[in-house]
Amino acid sequence: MSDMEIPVGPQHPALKEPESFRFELEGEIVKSVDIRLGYVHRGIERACQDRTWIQAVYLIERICGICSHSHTTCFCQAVEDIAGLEVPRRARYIRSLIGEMERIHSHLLWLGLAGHEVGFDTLFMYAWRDREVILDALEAISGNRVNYGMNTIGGVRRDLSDRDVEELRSAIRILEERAGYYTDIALEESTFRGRLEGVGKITKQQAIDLGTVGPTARAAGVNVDLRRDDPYAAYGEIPFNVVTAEDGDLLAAAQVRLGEIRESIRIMKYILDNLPDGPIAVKAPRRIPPGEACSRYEAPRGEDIHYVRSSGGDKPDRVKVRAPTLANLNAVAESMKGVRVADIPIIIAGIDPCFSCTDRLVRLQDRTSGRVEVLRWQDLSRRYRR
Amino acid sequence: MAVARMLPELIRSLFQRPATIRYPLERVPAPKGLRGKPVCDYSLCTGCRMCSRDCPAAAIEMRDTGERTPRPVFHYDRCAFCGQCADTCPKKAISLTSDYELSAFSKDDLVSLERRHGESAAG
Amino acid sequence: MMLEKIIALSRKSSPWVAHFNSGGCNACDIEVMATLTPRFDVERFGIQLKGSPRHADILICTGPVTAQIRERLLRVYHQMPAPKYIVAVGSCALSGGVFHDCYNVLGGVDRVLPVDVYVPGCPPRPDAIIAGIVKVLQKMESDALELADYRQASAAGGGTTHVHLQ
Amino acid sequence: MLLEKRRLAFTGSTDPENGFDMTVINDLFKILVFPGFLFVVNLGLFLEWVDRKIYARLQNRIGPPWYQPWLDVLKLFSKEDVIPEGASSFMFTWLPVFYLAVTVTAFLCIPVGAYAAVYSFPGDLIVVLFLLTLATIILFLLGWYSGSPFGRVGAVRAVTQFLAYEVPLVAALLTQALLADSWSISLVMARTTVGFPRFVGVHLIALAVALISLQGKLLRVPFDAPEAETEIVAGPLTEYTGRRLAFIRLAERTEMAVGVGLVSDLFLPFPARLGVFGFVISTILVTFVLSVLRASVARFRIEDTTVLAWKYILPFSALGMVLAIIVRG
Ligand code: SF4
Ligand code: SF4
Ligand code: SF4
Ligand code: SF4
Ligand code: SF4
Ligand code: SF4
Ligand code: SF4
Ligand code: SF4
Repeated sequence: MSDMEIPVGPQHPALKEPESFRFELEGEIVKSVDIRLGYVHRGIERACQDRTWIQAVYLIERICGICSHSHTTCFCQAVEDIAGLEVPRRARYIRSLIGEMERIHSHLLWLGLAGHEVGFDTLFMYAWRDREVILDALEAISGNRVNYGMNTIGGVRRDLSDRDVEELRSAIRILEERAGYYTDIALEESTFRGRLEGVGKITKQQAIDLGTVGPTARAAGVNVDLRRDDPYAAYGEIPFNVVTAEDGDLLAAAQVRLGEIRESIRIMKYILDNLPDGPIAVKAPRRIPPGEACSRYEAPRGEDIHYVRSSGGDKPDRVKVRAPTLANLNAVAESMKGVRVADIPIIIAGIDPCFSCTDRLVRLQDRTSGRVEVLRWQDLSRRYRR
Repeated sequence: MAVARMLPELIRSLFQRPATIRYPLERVPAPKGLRGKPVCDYSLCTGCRMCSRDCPAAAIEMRDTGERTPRPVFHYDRCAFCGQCADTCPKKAISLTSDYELSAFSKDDLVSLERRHGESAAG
Repeated sequence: MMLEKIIALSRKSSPWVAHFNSGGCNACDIEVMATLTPRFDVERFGIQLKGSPRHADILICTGPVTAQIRERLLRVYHQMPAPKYIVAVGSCALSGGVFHDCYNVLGGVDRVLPVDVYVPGCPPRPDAIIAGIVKVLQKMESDALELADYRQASAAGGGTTHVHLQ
Repeated sequence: MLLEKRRLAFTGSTDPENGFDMTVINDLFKILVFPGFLFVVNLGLFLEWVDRKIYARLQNRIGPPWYQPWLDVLKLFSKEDVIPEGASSFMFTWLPVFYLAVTVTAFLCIPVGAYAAVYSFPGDLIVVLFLLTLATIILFLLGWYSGSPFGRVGAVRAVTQFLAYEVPLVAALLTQALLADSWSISLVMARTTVGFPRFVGVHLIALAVALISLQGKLLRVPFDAPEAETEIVAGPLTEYTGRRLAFIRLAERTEMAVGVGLVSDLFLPFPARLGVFGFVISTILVTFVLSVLRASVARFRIEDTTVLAWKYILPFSALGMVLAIIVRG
């Protein structure tokens, strides 16, 4: 077969979001890949400057619907840091609780999608069926299945009732059993294993050099986890283990994620048993005093960083987001060299990509004239001033 | 080699009731705190515009309804169902109902007007 | 007439969907995917998610339309064979939602394409999405029947017919 | 065999004067209605429903209503036809029709329970296999001339895979033919039933090989690489719409009916014993097994499919054949 090019995306069944990959093939082997990002670029960071602090929280939440809680927590922590607000202990526990629930839903989602990418739709169906359990619990607590809107500057917006706690405990029982099932049975299915083992492999050194984060890094043996290394919310008081693996392939990534589900369940149990009493928020001022802060958060896919600067107004002066998928994308490009077409979807899915947080404007290329224009932040601000 | 490891579970499913909820006939019970369609009780509202100011999606329009001060009108095609308006309102006039099936053929149907004062107000 | 009725029924009962994210936050997409899963199982209605827009009858759009994706969205739409319908899912796809004033966002899907059913929510629950799809199915059926009426009337050589064609 | 067919054809009439007319009508009826075109198309669609329903239930969901496959096809017939740029319009138009014609013809050689096939003759087994091969080649052409890169990758994969499962499939059927000492499907059918208990071990080996390679033939998980949705959208079918897609779908369902019917006839005792009813029951049984297989494994990479076929399935099928020769003595 002659060489050919296949486009994957922006609309493609393997991708739930628009991104464009062009693969140059030689037979079934990938010769080169050209990644084109930016389809989802909405200009959130710039828009934050047109929002009040409280509005910005909801905008930040919608950077992405999968780790919505991660982004808002990260952002709120930065703002609280600038404003010098002391978040009540109960609020910090609830933030961690929702964070772990989000991790479980996100990892189950990943497991299902991984199944879907390799044609194992049954696993997709089962993983997503069981994911409904955690979504129901989240909905009962926060009022929405996905964008929970739990965070506000200074604490959380909704308290946990006794009934919620009871429901959570029963949800935990189901999840515990199912997480065990997926680890022991589904991951042992050899046709599924065969599609993951040795695929998308990166070494520990590569993982460090490429700056990978989260499960992608941990699967390659890099022992990092912000919850332990730089505790925020309630994590400083909660005992848990960091799950790592050695092989750096997708199977290891799957094992790490499933292990993390079980750790998350442990954390949730601890939180439910040790939930402190007290208020859930402190009142935040409408104007945040001048200052800047950087906040880090261990999102389901890895380290999320927010930088926030205030000039003392009722709107942020600058918000900068570095989300985990961006950090992991290098690893994808690296492990994509020389793979077979069949492995493309699962490798992309391997880092659990969701590009909505990753899209940023780097370069404009006029397709007809080929003229390249690089826009800097100042140019952007000037060009799109309202 | 362990092929078809999930088989026992699959066969069990074959004889179990499906997990499906036959949606239009049955429903997934909506939890009490569901953040559905926000509505405003105009009798409590003082028209202070706080809700409209805090809404992240610019979904609240303050419209003259014939009362002394304008009243909030929700554009559900914009609303992000975040509930901030309800949190903000000093009079607790806004609440989020558990009504979530809002689909419509036209965006015109996605505007709330709780109380109309003559046709001119509606336009 | 019988034939037209059957066609209307078949259109209504076999909607294949393609899903397009024009720049949303993922949450709507996840909820669209969730409608396929055992809890909601839209295959009950004969709905199948198709990878190729050429096979689709309904385009489910999520997310605000960003400047970059516009052209792609149009292309996907033009690839679909008629009759085709569009369901906009999520407040973003309706009007831009929280992204209403972002510089790279053009607004809702209806800025670019004719939308048949709007499903508000951020994101809408999967059942709300199903409710929206059921709505578009009604529209598909009535459109097909209307068209049949129109054909019959004009075949009968009658004078003016007052039928609205979509 | 040919004689038998004539005799069967004449059963409608005793009057030699009218006999000719009656034969034609009778033959036409057989080709177009039962057990020909209409029957096989409906059987194929019915099996599609069985398959989808079982698949859904295995996944703990409800699945489509029984009339779904028919409405799917009807709808496709009522949709707009699009010939994409870069596709060959002649091929694009005629290949789907040809595809259906080939698969339906193949079914004409398959006995439906007590009813002899429309065409039944010594060596019809070979003809069916040949027609099924032709179907795969048409699928390749469908993809190749559709002007889409996905179609091309899919087309090449279809052929690659074809090389992997075709030999085991033929070998498995050959085992049956060897045991029955005939290349005629109806004869194998009759003799298999008689000899069933005696060769049960060999039967089972051949049956297992046949089921797996049939799964490959029909491009179903785990052998669906040529149509792998997440990799190459819909493979050869990516660009097809409307009527053309409907024809392809019908052809694929018919192919399924042919494959499943063939395996039921050759391996299961019911068609010969219980007639049409037994035939339908057997096809449902075979479909059930195929659905469970589809639900419980992940897709193989196309490379792995080939390796798997040559490394495991082929030796296994060869073993069946050798055993058959030994047992027959
Ligand atoms: S990084 Fe991208 S999305 Fe964010 S503000 Fe800059 S240009 Fe906009
Ligand atoms: S995280 Fe990405 S999408 Fe979000 S604002 Fe920053 S650059 Fe834009
Ligand atoms: S955005 Fe931050 S983490 Fe990324 S390269 Fe720049 S300074 Fe480093
Ligand atoms: S990494 Fe993915 S899930 Fe997390 S915020 Fe980014 S897009 Fe969302
Ligand atoms: S928000 Fe408060 S201060 Fe402002 S106008 Fe209303 S009542 Fe007065
Ligand atoms: S719920 Fe949120 S988005 Fe909707 S009107 Fe209220 S504040 Fe605005
Ligand atoms: S905040 Fe409350 S009182 Fe003020 S305008 Fe809105 S609804 Fe009325
Ligand atoms: S409507 Fe809400 S949930 Fe949906 S894509 Fe937009 S921001 Fe995300």
